[in-house]
This record gives sequence, C-alpha cells and structure tokens, in this order.
Amino acid sequence: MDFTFNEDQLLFQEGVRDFLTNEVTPEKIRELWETDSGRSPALWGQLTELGLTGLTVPEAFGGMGMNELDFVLLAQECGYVALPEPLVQTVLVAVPTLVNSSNEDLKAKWLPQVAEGAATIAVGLEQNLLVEDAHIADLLLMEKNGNLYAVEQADVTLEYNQSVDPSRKLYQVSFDESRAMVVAEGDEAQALVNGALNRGALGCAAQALGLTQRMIDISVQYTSERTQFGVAIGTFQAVKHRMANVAVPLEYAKATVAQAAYAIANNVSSVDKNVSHAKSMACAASLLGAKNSIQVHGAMGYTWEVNLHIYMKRAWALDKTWGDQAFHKGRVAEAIFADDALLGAGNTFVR
Amino acid sequence: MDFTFNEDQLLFQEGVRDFLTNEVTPEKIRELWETDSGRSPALWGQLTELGLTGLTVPEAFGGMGMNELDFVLLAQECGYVALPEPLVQTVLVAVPTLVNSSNEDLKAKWLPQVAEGAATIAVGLEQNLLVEDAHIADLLLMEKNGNLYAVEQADVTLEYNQSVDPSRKLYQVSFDESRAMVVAEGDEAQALVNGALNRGALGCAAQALGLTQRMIDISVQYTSERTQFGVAIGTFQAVKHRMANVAVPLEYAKATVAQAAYAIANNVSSVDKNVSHAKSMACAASLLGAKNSIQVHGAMGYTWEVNLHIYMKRAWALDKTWGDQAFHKGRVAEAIFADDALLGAGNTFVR
Amino acid sequence: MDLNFTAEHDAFRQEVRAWLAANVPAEPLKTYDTAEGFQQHREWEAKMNEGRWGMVTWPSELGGRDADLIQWLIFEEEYFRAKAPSRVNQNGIFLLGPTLMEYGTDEQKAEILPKMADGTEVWAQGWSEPGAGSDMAAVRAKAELSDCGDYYIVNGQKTWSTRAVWADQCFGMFRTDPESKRHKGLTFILVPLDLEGITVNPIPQLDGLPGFAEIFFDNVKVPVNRRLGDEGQGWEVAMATAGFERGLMLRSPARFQQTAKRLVELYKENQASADRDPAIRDAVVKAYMAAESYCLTTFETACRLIKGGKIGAESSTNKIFWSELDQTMHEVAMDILAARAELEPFAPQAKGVGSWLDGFLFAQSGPIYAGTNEIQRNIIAERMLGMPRK
Amino acid sequence: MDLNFTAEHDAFRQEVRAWLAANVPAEPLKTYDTAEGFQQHREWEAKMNEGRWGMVTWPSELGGRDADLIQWLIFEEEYFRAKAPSRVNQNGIFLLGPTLMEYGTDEQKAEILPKMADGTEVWAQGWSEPGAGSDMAAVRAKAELSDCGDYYIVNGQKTWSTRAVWADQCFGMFRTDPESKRHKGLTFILVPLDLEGITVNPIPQLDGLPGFAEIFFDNVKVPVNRRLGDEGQGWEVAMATAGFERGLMLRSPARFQQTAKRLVELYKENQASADRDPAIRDAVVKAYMAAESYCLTTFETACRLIKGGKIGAESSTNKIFWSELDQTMHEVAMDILAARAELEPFAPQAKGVGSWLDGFLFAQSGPIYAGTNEIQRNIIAERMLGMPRK
Repeated sequence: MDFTFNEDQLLFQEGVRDFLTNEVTPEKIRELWETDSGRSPALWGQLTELGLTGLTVPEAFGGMGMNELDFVLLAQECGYVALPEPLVQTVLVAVPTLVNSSNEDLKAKWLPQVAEGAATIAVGLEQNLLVEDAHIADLLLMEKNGNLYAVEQADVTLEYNQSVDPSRKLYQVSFDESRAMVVAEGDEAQALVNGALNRGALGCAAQALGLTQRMIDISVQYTSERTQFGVAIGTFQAVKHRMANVAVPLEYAKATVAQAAYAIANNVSSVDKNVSHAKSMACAASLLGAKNSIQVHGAMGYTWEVNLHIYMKRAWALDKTWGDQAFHKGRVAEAIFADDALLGAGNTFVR
Repeated sequence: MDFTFNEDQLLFQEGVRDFLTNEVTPEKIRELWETDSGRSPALWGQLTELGLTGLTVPEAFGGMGMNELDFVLLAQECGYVALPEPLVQTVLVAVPTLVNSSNEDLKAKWLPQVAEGAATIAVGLEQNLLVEDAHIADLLLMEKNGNLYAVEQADVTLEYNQSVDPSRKLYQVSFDESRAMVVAEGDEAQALVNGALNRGALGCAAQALGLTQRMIDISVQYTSERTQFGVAIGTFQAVKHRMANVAVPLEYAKATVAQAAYAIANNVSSVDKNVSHAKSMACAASLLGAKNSIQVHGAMGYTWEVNLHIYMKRAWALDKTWGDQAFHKGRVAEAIFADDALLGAGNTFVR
Repeated sequence: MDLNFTAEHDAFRQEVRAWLAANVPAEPLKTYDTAEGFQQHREWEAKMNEGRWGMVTWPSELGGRDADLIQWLIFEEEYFRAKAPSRVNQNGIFLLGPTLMEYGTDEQKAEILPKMADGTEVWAQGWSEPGAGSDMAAVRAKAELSDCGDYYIVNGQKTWSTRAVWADQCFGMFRTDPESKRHKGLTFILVPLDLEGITVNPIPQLDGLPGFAEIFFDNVKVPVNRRLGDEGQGWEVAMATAGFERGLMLRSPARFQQTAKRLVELYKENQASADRDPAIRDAVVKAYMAAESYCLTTFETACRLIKGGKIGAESSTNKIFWSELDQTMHEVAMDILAARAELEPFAPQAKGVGSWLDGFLFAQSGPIYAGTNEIQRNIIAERMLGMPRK
Repeated sequence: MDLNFTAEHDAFRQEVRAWLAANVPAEPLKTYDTAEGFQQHREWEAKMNEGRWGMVTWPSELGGRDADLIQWLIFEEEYFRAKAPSRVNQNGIFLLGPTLMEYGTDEQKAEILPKMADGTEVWAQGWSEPGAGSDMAAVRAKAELSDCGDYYIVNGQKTWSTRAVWADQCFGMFRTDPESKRHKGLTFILVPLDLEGITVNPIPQLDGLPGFAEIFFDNVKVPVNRRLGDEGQGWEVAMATAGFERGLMLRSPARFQQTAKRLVELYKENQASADRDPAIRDAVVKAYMAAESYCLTTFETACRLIKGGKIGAESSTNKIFWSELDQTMHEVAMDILAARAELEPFAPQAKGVGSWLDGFLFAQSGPIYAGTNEIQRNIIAERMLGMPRK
C-alpha cells in the first residue's frame, strides 16, 4: 500500500505547472479567443517538446509509454490554467483507446504522429452530445451504431456549437461509415468506448481539481487585497468560511481522483465506480468553488474583465460532459445498491 | 384580498402567548416529565378558562364557534412553549372532524364536554404510526379498514412508545370495532380522515413556526451573553449568519401556514397542496433551526440542562408525524406535475 | 383574512391582460445591453406610457393609475405572464420616481417625471464607487458648489452603473462637505450624462455585453436645481431610494413564479433524462414551493403595508430569499439540460435550452447586487434578531 | 502508487479478525455513560490488553505492536466491522499515551502507561473551562507550587470532561504563572481524580446520560512528579495532544464507512417507503461516496506520513468533513425511518430503528467538540489558504 505519487511524477507535475502558469496566462487565453481556431500550434509544439503529447504513446511508437496515473497530475495542471488545447483528450482519452484496440495499422500510422506533435485525435462517444476540438483533430475516433470508427478530418462534416466558455470548441460530427475505418465492433468496441468514457471523465475530474484550486487562489488574492469598511474583505469570517467550504470538498476529492487514475491504469475491477465517484465529487467541488468565488468577488466577479470567469465557465462545462452528475451518481448507485455489493470498511481497495 | 389576521385574532394570540410563556415554562415542562401521565389537569383547566378548549366547538354546543384560521396563531404559540397538553390535537384536529361528521349523537355527547374542559379527544389515522395522548383521551376517533370509529377510553388497549421528546406520549391503540361507534364509512370517512390529516399537518406546521422562533430567541440570548476570546460570540459573523439563515426560511414559511389555515377554514380547492406546502417548509425551517441553534450553543447545546433540547426534540418529532417530508412534498409534486396543473404567476390564490 | 381578489381586482387584471395581449411585441426585443435593444426598450416604455401602463403605481395626475400594491402585484403577474419586455427604465420609474415624489420640488417633478415616464430619459444609478462594494457610505466623488451658487462642480467616479452605457441621466450621492466622513455631508444629485466632462466606460459582464458601466466626472458643472433634497441630506434621500430597491416594487414574485413554472415544464419535457438523478425532481418541487412562498409572503406584506404597517429589517430576508431561489432554479435547469446547458441558444444542438443559460449567468449577480447577501445577513442578525454588533 | 495491501498487511488483518471473532462480546456492552457499562468497557480494555490488541500502535516494549498507520487503519476496519465496543480509554491510549511517550519521564511512563493500557486507570480530559468553549488558551484554573516544592496546589474548574464521571485520572493545563495570559504560563498536569478536594459533577447530555462532567478543584495537592513536561511548557504539550486528537488516531474512516454501509442497508430495507422522497436515494449515494472519500484521503495521508510527510492545517478539513458527514448520514436515516425516527429503540413500534436515534443525538456533538467547525474554518482559511487574519 503506497497511496502517494512518486518523486518523478511530482517533479513532472511541478515542471508542467511552471510551464503552464507562465505560458497559458489569462491574457494568452483571451488572445486565443480572438483567433479562428481558438488553438495555438506554437503552444502545441511546446507541449510536444515537454514530452506531453507522447506521454501515453508506447515507446515502440516513439512515445514515453507512460500511463493514466502518470498523466493525472498533469491533467490537474491543465485545469489550473484552463488550457484550451486538446491535450487531455488526445493523451488521456484518444491514445490509450487506440493503444487498447487491436487495430495495428491505425496505431502504426497515428501514434508516432501524436508523439511528434504532428497530429491530434478527437473522440466522439454517444454519451457525449458533441465532440471537443473536432475542428483541429486529424483523426476522430467515433462511436456509431455500437461500433468504433476512425475517420480522418477530410471525411467528416462539422457543425460548430458555441459554448458559454469561449475556449471550448464543440462540434457535431457526421460522417459516412463507408469512408471510415472500423477500429472495433461489438463487445470490443463497447469495452473501448467504456474505457474512453472513463478516461474522459477522469480528465474532467482532474481538471476540476485544478480549476477549483485556481478559483480559490484567485479569490484568496482578491479578498486579501480588496478592502471594504476599512479592512481587507478576506478578514470577514463570512468570506473566510465561504472559501474554507470550498477547500474541504476539494481536499476530499483529491484522493478519489488518484484512486480513479490508479484503477484505470491497473484495470481494477471497480474502475467504473471509482471513476464516477471521482468525477461526481471533483466536479461538485468545482461548482461550489465557482459559486463561492463569484460571491466573494462581489460585482467584480460578474465582469468579463476579471479572470475568474475563465475558470468558472470551464468548471460549469466539465461538470456536464463525459457523463453528468446523473450518470456518474447513477453508476455509483448501481454499484452500491447491487445485491452482491461489498460495502463498508475494508472494501475500498479491491484488485 | 386581505392577507392579514384581524385585530381580534392578534389580540387573542397575544393573550395566549402571555399566558403560555408565563405558565408553560421550561421548568414546568421538566416537572411534567417526572409525572406519570406527563399532563397537568390544572393546566388544562386554565386553558379551558381562556376559552381555548372550546374554541372550535360550535356555539350550539357551548363553544366559541371559531375556525382553524382563528386557532392557527395559537397553535404557533403552543409550539413556542412546546406545550405538552393535547390542545392542538383536540381543538384543531378532533373537534372539527367531529363537527364535520354527520353523527349528531356523538357531537351532542362530546362537544359540550370538550368545551367545558371535561374531555379530550385523540385522533388515530393510518397515516400516523401512533396516537398522541391516547392515555388521557376520553374519546378516540380511529381510522380502521377505511371507516372512522369513535371509541371510548375504557374500550381501547394502549401500548406506550417512548419518544426522544419526553413530553410526547405516544401509544399504539387497539380496539374491537364491536365496542366502537361508527362515525362515518366509505367516502365520508375518507373525507373526514383527509380533513383530519390536513388539520394535524397544519398543527405541526404552526407549532414548527413557534418552535423555530423559540430556538432563535434562545440562541440569540445565549450568544449575546456568552463570551469567548473576550467578546460575545454573537458578534462573530459565522454565528450571526447561522441565525440569519434560520430567520429567512422561517419568515417565508409563515405566509404558507396562514394560507393553509385559510384553505382549510374556507374549503379552498387547493387545500391539500397548500397544507403540504406549509408543513414541508415550516418543518424544514424548524430542522435547520435546531441544527444551527445547537451549533451556536457549542457544547452547552448538547446538554440536558440547557432548555434548547426541549424545543429541538419537538421540532424533530413534528417533522416526521402527520405526514413526513416525503408525504407532503409528494402531494405538492402530484399537484404541480399534473397535466392540468395551473402553474406560475396568477394561480396562487384559488377558490 | 380574505384571499380572494375583489371584483375590481379581477376587472383590473382583465384590463391589463387585454392591453398586453394587444401590445406586447410578438418578437422578443433584443437585450437592452445592446444599443439596438436599448432603443427598442425605450420605445416600449413610450408605448406603455401612452396606454398609461408604464407607472401604474404613480398618481393619476402624473400619468399613473394610483394603483395600490395589490394592483401592482396583479399588474406584474400579467406582465410576466405576457412575457412583456424587461423594464429598461426601472431605476427611474421604481426607484428615483417615488423618491422624487417625496423629496423633489414641484419644478423638479414637472420637469423630470414626464420624461422618465415616456422613456425620453432613461436613468442609471450611481450607487457604487470603485473599491466600495456594498458600502454605500464610502463616497469619495465630490460636488463643490460654485462661487456663484448656480451649479455644483462634480469630480470623481461611480461604477456598476446599470444600463449607464446608453442612459441619459444618472442619480447618486456626492460628498459636498469635504471634511465629512461616511454617511454625513453627502448630497443627492441628478446628473445629465451628456454634460461636458463625463466619460462613460462600458463594463462587459459575464455574457460579454456591457450591462453596466463606470462613470467618470471631470469638473462637471451640474445646475444646482438638480440637487434632490437639501445639501447634506443625501444619505436620507438615498436610504429612501434604496428602500424602494429592496422593497416590493422590484423583484416581483411573478418573475420567480414564471421561472418556477418554466422549470416544471422543463423537467416534464425532459423527465426521462432528469429522473436519472433523483435530486432533480426534489429540487424542482422545492423550488416551486419556494417561489409560491415568495409570492404569498409578498402579498401578505403588501396587505400589511396597505393597512399602514411598515416594512423593516425583514426586507433583508427578501433579498436573500429571491436571489438564492433564482440561483437554485437556474442551477437545477442546468442539471436538467445536462450537456446542452453550456450551449448558447443559437447553437445547432441547443434544442430546448431556451434562455436558461442567460438566466443562469444573470442569476449569479443576484446574491451580489443591491447589497451582498452577506451584508443582508448581518442586517437580519443585528436589526431583526437583535444580535450584538461588536 | 500501489493500492494493494501487502501480504503482511493481509496476515495482520487476518490475525486481528480472528482475535476479534473469538473475543468480541456477543451481547453489546451497556453504554459507558452508565456505571455498569463503564465497568464492562474497562474489563474489555483489560481483555484487549491481554491479547496485546489494546494499543497496537504503541511500542512493543510497552505492550503494543509497533503498528504503523496502515496497520492501525486495518485494525480499525476490523474493529468496526466486528462491532467491537467503543474505547472507553481513548483519551488515555490515543491522546495522553503518545504525549507521554514524547514528553514524559521514564518514571512517568513506567508508572502510568501500563495502567492505562490494561484499563486500570481510565483517563478523562480537562481541556475546557466554563465559558471558554473552543478557546483552549482561556485557562483560569491555577496550580501553585507548594513552598516545599513537593506538590502543586490546584484550584479552579474544568468542564466538558468526557467520561470523567467514572474515570480515575484527568489531564489538563493549569496556570502556574498567575501573572501570565492566554497560552503563556501554563503547565500540563496529570491529576488523580480521587485526591482530596476534587468534586466531579455529572453533566447529562441530550440522551439524559452523563457523558461528561464538570470537575472542581479545591486546594487539591498534586505531587510534582505528575507534571508532564516543564513548568510553563503546558501549551506546547497540549498542542501535541490536541494534534493527536485531530490526527488520524481518532475518527477512523471505518466508523463512518460502517455507518454508510448501514445507511445503504437501511435504505434498501425501506426502499419502497424511502423512494417516496427522491432526495433520500440521492443523499444515500452522496453519503456513501463521502465516506469512501474519507477513507481514501485518510489512507493517502497515512502513506504520506509514513514516508516522512507532515500533517498541517488540512487536518482541520478532516474535522469538518467527518462531523458533517456523520450528521448528514444520521439525518438521512431519520428521514428513512420517518415516524419511527423519534422512538427509543425499546419502544414496541421501533422495529428496525436500531441505534440510529442514539447515533443521531451523538452526531450533533461532532461539529462542536475538539474545536467547533467554525474554529476549524478559520484555521483552514488562515493557515491553509493564507487569508488575512485581521
């Protein structure tokens, strides 16, 4: 039993955090809002140089061969800066899905490109209403009629759907199966789809942790500087307790996210329950974080100028995608209300 | 449209409040805990002198001929002092049920006795697990197999069930129909039963308002006197906000209780919805009142010595009897989700 | 107690309903946070005034209908039911209007009220100053009487001025006694926004539109007849205005009841999906009950006021109750809409989302403006419950 | 990261399980808030000690098993699963014990620890004084060194002393420097409760039983060798003890997980009735998730501590999390039990109520004791988040 991240993982996180907080500033995000694609090839190049795009690509295909547990702290940092680039989707969702498939041609063609930063892959599941970043994806893994297809950018038709979060680029994707390659069918496809869904949900949960921390940090700074009635408003007990009330569920969501990442990386039998537990709790913490942060900002929190809304809007969106609260609480309910459920002390860690 | 109580009603309330707060003190309640019956014939005599026991008895039977709306503010005061005597049950529930029945013999025999303070009547519905104050009831109106029976004390068998609230005297009642009088059968019985349930629920709601106010008053006094870190703890914003958070739902439950009383007294068609709305909101306010009051009391609130628990325990009990939250929220849901429901602005006041 | 409307009430309701049915634009107006929408709303105010429906609570000699509070609530019920446009001049009609009637000179009333009524002059409020938040007494903007005594020279800054971007006039407190502190030495002044020396900077809000603005005053000369009340009486006048803000005229129950109705409808339309999360059904029921409670309590208060009662610190419960209810209802709607919740209404997949997202964003401001809910809780604890201040 | 128990862990678990299966009384003991129950629990502690299961984290030379935190958590899991008795001497074993090992003299350890371990001496804590609440530094009880230097003369009062009614010993801080204020000039002293001049007054709690007591000290002569640490070092010693209180040794996740399990079972037994209120199912699911989170976070912290990490202000999140979870779980249980909820377990109609009512009453104290949750929120805001103090 060792429920800690190792030194390498923590150092990697630190490096990525430094890079992201320096590069993916609120100003940078606002700049990207003004561009057509909303995405920065230059930034993607930097992420590639850091080894991030190839992190989960097997070494045989030019990647680092690391797993979901190695990436989860980095996904948290992506959340902390509200990264617009589709790093989580490509590295955490798409690549492992491809790797887990039996389609060697696809792997050979695409995984090296992903590792080199030359391609991104989007994933479209029926569970999700829309596909994130389909417009810049070179390849799309699409669930359709129970199968999983791989289809290239040239062969899809996209319809843009604007989100409240200007960084999020959402598309309805249509394609003709005849121009797509079958990745998997039947049970194999559904196993891959479920795996992708779990990875997508884990990505949301990890980002939600980062977003919540960011909203706390912004709020603490704001309330420490802003004075009213002659004192910093952060000295008011009501303001303090609002932020403490965010810190508590955040603190208790962290270990659930770690467990979920571990469960995915190690094929633990309780993986669905673990992921749903993490997604539900981490996103709930982030919603409370948004609500309490805007409140302690007063009217400033309601402005476009203050950066808070960048993170709030992402938190709102992530709560509802890759399975909403209903879906994830529902999966937990199914597990714990089952006749053969092993409940209570001593049953938390299973193989 | 006049959504106010009239001067007479308010004056009556004031008089009863003065009497009850002087007579039904926490010390008096603790004394009664030590008695066998838990009830005070002397107190009942005083309540009779005030005209309370006969309040809803028609004038023809020696009462004041007043209605549920006239009594609801008094029920609130009964809650404020956590009155142990079965005044609400007798006056608000039992008497109108009997008056609304077509059994003239029963009325002629029992109503004058109630008005004189010589008899109390308990009501046992299938909706309720147990019967309150069955041990001192001279007559019991009992729902059984779809009918409503009247049965005298001598003909019932009682089994005592101890409540967390030492003032509450709860009994399982069994009787032989052959020794009981039929008050009503079939539809008439069910109409009387539903009316009794609504009146019982209204009684709980009104008492919950009084209980909540009492818990606020006790807490405000305690936190104004108690010092910590050199200042009254009532100056801490966290303590203030806890109490303000009780005051808000209490304030907004009051008008629902008034509407419910009006609806019963005037046979308004939405009466079931109105009563359930009031019961749910008033009891929810009282639960929050209990929770926040014990918290601002610190460890003192956890003691038997401090009077707070007298009112907390009553609040906990009343939330769950005469229909619990599930029952009352369920009746509201049924009304608002009905296909022909009239929803939204302009539909609050119906005939 | 009599919870029936009188025949006169019913007749009044029918009259309102008929006029609205004939006049409410079939196409919703554009939001008044755009120039075009602002103009459309200004025209709507003019049409309302023509029909004498713009300020029903005003005296008839000022173009109103002498409506009492119950009639006002009936009017609002019909107004929200008819989905009539939001009131772009609510700062004027509901806040400054009644204040002027109490504190204004006959000349001021004659000059200002008619233009307010017909939408010729739309009013912005200048309550807040930068860095002051809910602290209304933290006024630094100055007004100095000119030597000749004809005008005030106004300097300083106001912020969070709702709709100021396209408004014509603004009211607020200015410090006329430079030695004074807090709520002393303040004077209530009405400032035309086209005067020289005024700069209005839009502040984009969460949806990106400029719903409010900062106003800079640089040696602005405001004629002395634009002072409302006496010099130094500003706090008293402002408290009267703020009382109207917290009072019954704004935040009609009808608004929240109609939201609750739409929420029930949204739930029913999406019931199969919504029932996957049992918390949703429960939240819808509770929200509906809360909206009804808000209505009941408001009618109760209105009846009490009509009979000569006073509104006290319990008006602070009002602010908390409606703002949290509004926030909750929109959160529940977001939960029902699930993945559609984040979509702008014009997105192709945004079927059935209606205006819930806009409403959700707007609801975020409820617990903040007109005195944050934290301030309201302090007021409730201290003034209503009598808890110690220090 | 490796979330599997080692073979040694599994073996340890089996050993605990086997011993408990053989030794846990078939009939639940009476509550230790009664004289008879107290004696039963004292005997249970002796039996635990015989099997060397009483203080598994203590060093083996003191009768413990040198268990690390993971083993401790495993022990607790088995202990709660086996429904073994509550620990009447937890103040001794988990709070004072570790403090003694850190600050005690060899003589003190030799004299005190064995009797603590076998239940001969049950310890009460004397943290609070009347009117001081969560303010541990508000100590007025005095201890004056006698002229001969052999003993302290102790005067004053302690309150909320858990289990003091039948306990043998009590620990607490006393003011040895009469000129000192707040957390200065305090000394940590261990007081035998049978000394002359001591009066213990039971305080009945919500269920009417004396779960705690006031202790009055009237010129009590306490031998100087009962001082723990140096004179004036009391605050430091107490902070170490309080750290153990907030730390991992108490409030085992297993306790809350077993409650969550029982809640799931209660829900399933009463599902038809419970599902009338959709909020209940949702609350059960959320409570179960929270209990699991508490377990996960505790194991994570334990692993971090084993690797040399430190526990900081985040231990304050711990207190809030478990106490609110415990309260919520019992509230939900009350909702499920509905009309049965108010009944004492021995009432004829109390079928299936189990110990939920007792648990509900006890859960009310969670957010209060060991520093109210308000105090914990201040600590989180100031020390963990770095918000300004004044």
